[in-house]
Amino acid sequence: MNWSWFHKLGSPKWFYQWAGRWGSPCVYLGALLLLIGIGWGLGFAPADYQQGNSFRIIYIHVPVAVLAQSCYLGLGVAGLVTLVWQMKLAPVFIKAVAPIGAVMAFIALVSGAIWGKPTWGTWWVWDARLTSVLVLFLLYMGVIAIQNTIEDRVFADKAAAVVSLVGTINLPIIKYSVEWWNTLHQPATFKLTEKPAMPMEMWLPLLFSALGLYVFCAGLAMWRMQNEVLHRERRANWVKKEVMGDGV
Amino acid sequence: MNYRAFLKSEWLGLIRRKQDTLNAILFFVMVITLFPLGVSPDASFLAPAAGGIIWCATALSILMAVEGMYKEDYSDGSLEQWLTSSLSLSWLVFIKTLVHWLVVLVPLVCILPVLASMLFLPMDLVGVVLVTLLLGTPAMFFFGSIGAALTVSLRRGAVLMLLIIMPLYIPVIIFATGAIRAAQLGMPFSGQLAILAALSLMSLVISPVMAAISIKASVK
Amino acid sequence: MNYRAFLKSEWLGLIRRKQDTLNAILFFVMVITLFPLGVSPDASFLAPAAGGIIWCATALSILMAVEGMYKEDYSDGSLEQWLTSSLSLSWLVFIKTLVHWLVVLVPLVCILPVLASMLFLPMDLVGVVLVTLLLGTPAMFFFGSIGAALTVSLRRGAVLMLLIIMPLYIPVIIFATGAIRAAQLGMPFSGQLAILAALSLMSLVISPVMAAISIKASVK
Amino acid sequence: MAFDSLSDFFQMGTHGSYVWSTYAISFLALAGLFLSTRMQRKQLTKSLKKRYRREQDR
Amino acid sequence: MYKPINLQIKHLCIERGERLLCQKLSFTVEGGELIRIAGENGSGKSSLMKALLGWLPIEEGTIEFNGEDISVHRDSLLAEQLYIGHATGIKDIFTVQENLSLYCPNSHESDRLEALRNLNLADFEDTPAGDLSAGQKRRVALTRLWLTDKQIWFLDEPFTALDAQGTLTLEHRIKEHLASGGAVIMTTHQPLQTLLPKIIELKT
Amino acid sequence: MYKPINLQIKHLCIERGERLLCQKLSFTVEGGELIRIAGENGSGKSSLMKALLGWLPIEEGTIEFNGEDISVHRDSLLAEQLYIGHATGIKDIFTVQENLSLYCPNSHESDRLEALRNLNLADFEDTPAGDLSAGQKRRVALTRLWLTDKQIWFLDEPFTALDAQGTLTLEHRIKEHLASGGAVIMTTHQPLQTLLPKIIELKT
Ligand code: HEM
Ligand SMILES: Nc1ncnc2c1ncn2[C@@H]1O[C@H](COP(=O)(O)OP(=O)(O)OP(=O)(O)O)[C@@H](O)[C@H]1O
Ligand SMILES: Nc1ncnc2c1ncn2[C@@H]1O[C@H](COP(=O)(O)OP(=O)(O)OP(=O)(O)O)[C@@H](O)[C@H]1O
Ligand SMILES: [Mg+2]
Ligand SMILES: [Mg+2]
Repeated sequence: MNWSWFHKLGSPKWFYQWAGRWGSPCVYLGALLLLIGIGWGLGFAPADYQQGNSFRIIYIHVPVAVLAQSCYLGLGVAGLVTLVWQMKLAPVFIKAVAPIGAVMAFIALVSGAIWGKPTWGTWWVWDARLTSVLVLFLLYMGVIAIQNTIEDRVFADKAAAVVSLVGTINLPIIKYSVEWWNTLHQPATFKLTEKPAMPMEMWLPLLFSALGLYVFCAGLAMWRMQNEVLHRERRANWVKKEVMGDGV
Repeated sequence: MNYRAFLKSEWLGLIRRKQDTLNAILFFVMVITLFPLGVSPDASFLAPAAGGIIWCATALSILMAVEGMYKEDYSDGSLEQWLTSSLSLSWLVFIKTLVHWLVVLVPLVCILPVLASMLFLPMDLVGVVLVTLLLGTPAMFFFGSIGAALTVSLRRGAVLMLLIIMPLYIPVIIFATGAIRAAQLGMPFSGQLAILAALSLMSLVISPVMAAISIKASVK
Repeated sequence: MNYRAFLKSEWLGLIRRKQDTLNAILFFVMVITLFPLGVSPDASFLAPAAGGIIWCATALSILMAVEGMYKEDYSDGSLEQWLTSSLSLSWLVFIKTLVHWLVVLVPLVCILPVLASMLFLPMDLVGVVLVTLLLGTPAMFFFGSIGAALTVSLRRGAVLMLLIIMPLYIPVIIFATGAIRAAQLGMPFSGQLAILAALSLMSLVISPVMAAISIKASVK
Repeated sequence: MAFDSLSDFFQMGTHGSYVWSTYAISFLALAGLFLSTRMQRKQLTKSLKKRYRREQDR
Repeated sequence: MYKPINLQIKHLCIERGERLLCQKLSFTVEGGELIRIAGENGSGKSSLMKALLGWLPIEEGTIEFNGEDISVHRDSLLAEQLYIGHATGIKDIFTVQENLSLYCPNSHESDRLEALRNLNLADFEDTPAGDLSAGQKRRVALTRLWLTDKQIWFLDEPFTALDAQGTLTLEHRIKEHLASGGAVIMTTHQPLQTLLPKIIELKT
Repeated sequence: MYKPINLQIKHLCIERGERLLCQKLSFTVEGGELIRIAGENGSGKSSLMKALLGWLPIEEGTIEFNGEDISVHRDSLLAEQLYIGHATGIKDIFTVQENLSLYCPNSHESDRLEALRNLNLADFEDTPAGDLSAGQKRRVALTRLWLTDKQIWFLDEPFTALDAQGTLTLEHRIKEHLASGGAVIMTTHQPLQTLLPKIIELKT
């Protein structure tokens, strides 16, 4: 197998150019897909027979919840890579993606809370999923806070890596513990309703919006990583050329 | 410097200072007495909630005890000395955390029966609470140690510390109180205890390594 | 140094550091989330206990915010500078405590509604809780300030003093939660509020003097 | 279209306010993320340019 | 120019733990005088200074400022004194500029810049003091000497961590202050380059 | 007598914040040599020392100990180094005796007494370090130099707060160490009385 791509990935310059090629298409294509999915879901999917129209929140809620989790997984991997292989781009990834993940977790919380009002009659219950998303949000805040508080870059990177990694190990434990705790005490009515498999016309728009959000966030991540790379490599010659080059 | 001398000095420091320890204990007592005062002094409210209250108090006081664990060592230059010695930083962290655990836990365990009876916890449950404490608190200390190490060099970085540690404490509290509740209902609870023990073991392994990385990064 | 510069620097310090403040708030949030997790997530348990839980959390986080209030000033020599300046130590203490109160209380009040609803506290009681917080917390800060001043230089022994300060918190908590409970039952509660206000006023007068004396004694 | 009229679409039965506020908040948050990333780049290039100019002047 | 002053120490004894320091010490400080308290490590120099500032109880003897016993009336001395000790009161989280605003709130912007320039700190105005080297941190504390109008300076080892050029700058400033009628009481273990102090020797 | 050693610094660059310190610095340290890192306040002396100890990342260049790059293998240097910095690691709540037991656990009781006597601390064995004067606290930290068998000493301003007699005692000890084949890397702003160091000058 040819590993040269992997070593190239370690090179900020190569990454910067690669991301320059793929970043914008991803962002705009993702946004388009997302809008299509949401528009479709809002306007054309049939209403749910139990929840009526409030279920339409699903088209933002689920993609965002899924992404919040995926992003954290990414952080954990990047944390491990930072500590073990000390690849230059891994901490850049952590710094760039943590805020994206935090926003996703935040939207998941807010959309879930709003959705809860008509369906459960309350904004918040101490349900397993909700609690674990809340914790996830806290984890993101921890990573962001540590990046922002520590001015020394090397230290900040290490610290953020430690937090991301430990958080990832902990995430399944939290999920499990919370689910277990909740099933002991929560009446089943609070569990997310297990509906029969969704009809196609409900499911397709969801697929679109989920896919769209993924691509959108990937693009954003590339942009943010580019920013970070520029900042970190500001002393390198290629950055100088890059910055001074585009229309002085 | 060698490991034995280090262990002895940590021990001596905690005994000599007393304050940190006593602070943690006092905090513990205070949280527990606040509940009957602030919420309700009824046995019907307190008895079922007792396990939870005790564990919340424990978590908070451990947090207090652990928070500034390395702060003095940072400001008086001891961390630098740890790094220049040829001893393994992970072992030093391990020893220090273990000593802290012992010094806080023993008095806490000693006053537990008194406090438990103030909360109308049935005597036969006190044993269960004790076991959960013994199995669960190491995880809290060791995870806390990571947070403390990460934030030593930050000028009062306790917020971060809380943010980082809180998610790590939640499973411990859930399983511990779960075990107590199961015991209250007469159900088996060895599963929860096993998980608690597993969490503590995991923390024992991860934490010294992670804390050592953080300490190393914060000496500048 | 003059009072304005001092006020400005205290303010700046708290804002710059953020930690203390955020720390207290986070601690507050943490205590409040620990309860549903550790004791019971049921609305039937949480709703009646909410007032008490919020006050316990407040007391604990204030204790935490206030505890190390003068520690940094002691170790970096600022206390000596306060003493050599021709400013009144009592006023400096007063200003510092007041700034701390403001900086902790404002965000705490801001997140209160969210947390209250997570504890299923009825919306009309949130106002009452807020009023008790506004009236009661100054007493906690000012009494706490005495404790912090007493313990700042302490090598041993002053733990006793801490023991004396802590009981001062208890009346505040009793009257505050008493007011909330009365409101819950639809009874009048202005009496309790008046007592809270009186406690705060008393602390406002006593504390700067006492704290100044302790600070003076601890610079050696 | 799952709705009979545009006003139906906006009302979504009784749940309009919930659905629309969710989407409004979500949109704002995502747009914020997007814009902050763009702004970050703009400011970065500006400050880097300033820095390089200053270096050249020296 | 300052008014004439007179600080008179008579038969002073102070105690630290069980140890009696400076037995029956007597000396006078007047405007324009530089007093150097000398003695071995642990002989009680810092303690004597703290006793003069009123932080240590006096076992025996009196301290009079302009004829008034300062254990009775301290205000007139308080208004005139400036102390820089082993710990300087400079806050690590504040920038150099902010530290100065705290300690010298009434000084002009231009004076501050001038003082910072004197001490080679002009480039570090907006650096947090915690990110400075040991000597630079000491310099931040010393900047106050350029910005104050206090008459009596108590300096406990002010040359600590300063390099040769910094030492000279500080000595120069002290000379200026003496010339305008100020008084300086200081301790140091280093030999002074250009100053001629009156020496008070403490025995152990 | 120690074995011969060789610490080689090649083209070293380190960075602090935005500031580039010691550009392309090269020098060698061998057994019996005293290196004095000189330079103004803030020129990067302490930072250089921290880089040698491996606490600051190295931007460029290498450091080799006995031919091995220490960024790869640090253990052999670790086993030989002793560092006393601005903060000494001495704990205020411990007595002098207890501090020594922590840092020199393998030393004999009699050696310790001897070392304390050398530094005029014999009477203070059971005093908490927090109750000592500035110079005495420094002496407690320096006692380690009499009790150690480490070969390479990194001393960051070891003369701080010492009186004249203390300075001479320390210089004497350093001379002994050099004579037996040890190496010392130090910074100080004071002129040395009896030692003849090799000077490494840092420019700002
Ligand atoms: C603050 C409140 C809420 C949070 C934090 C939250 C969080 C989550 C999470 C993490 C997922 C999992 C996504 C995945 O991995 O597949 C999810 C899925 C889902 N949520 Fe929520 N949720 C909340 C409220 C609600 C409410 C009120 C409803 C409706 C009754 C709801 C309905 C759903 C549905 C239908 C799914 C997809 C089911 C599945 O694929 O498993 N959620 N939510
Ligand atoms: N913790 C820190 N964080 C960021 N920058 C620092 C830190 N410590 C020192 N610096 C900067 O690094 C430079 C060199 O500092 P260093 O402490 O190495 O100087 P030094 O030569 O030891 O000076 P001194 O003689 O005052 O001890 C200074 O410009 C200082 O501002
Ligand atoms: N905080 C304290 N508590 C008790 N005793 C103290 C304290 N500080 C100093 N001492 C004792 O008082 C004596 C004098 O200390 P002091 O600090 O005045 O000495 P010094 O002359 O300033 O010495 P140095 O040159 O080392 O600064 C010493 O013997 C010391 O042990
Ligand atoms: Mg002294
Ligand atoms: Mg230095």
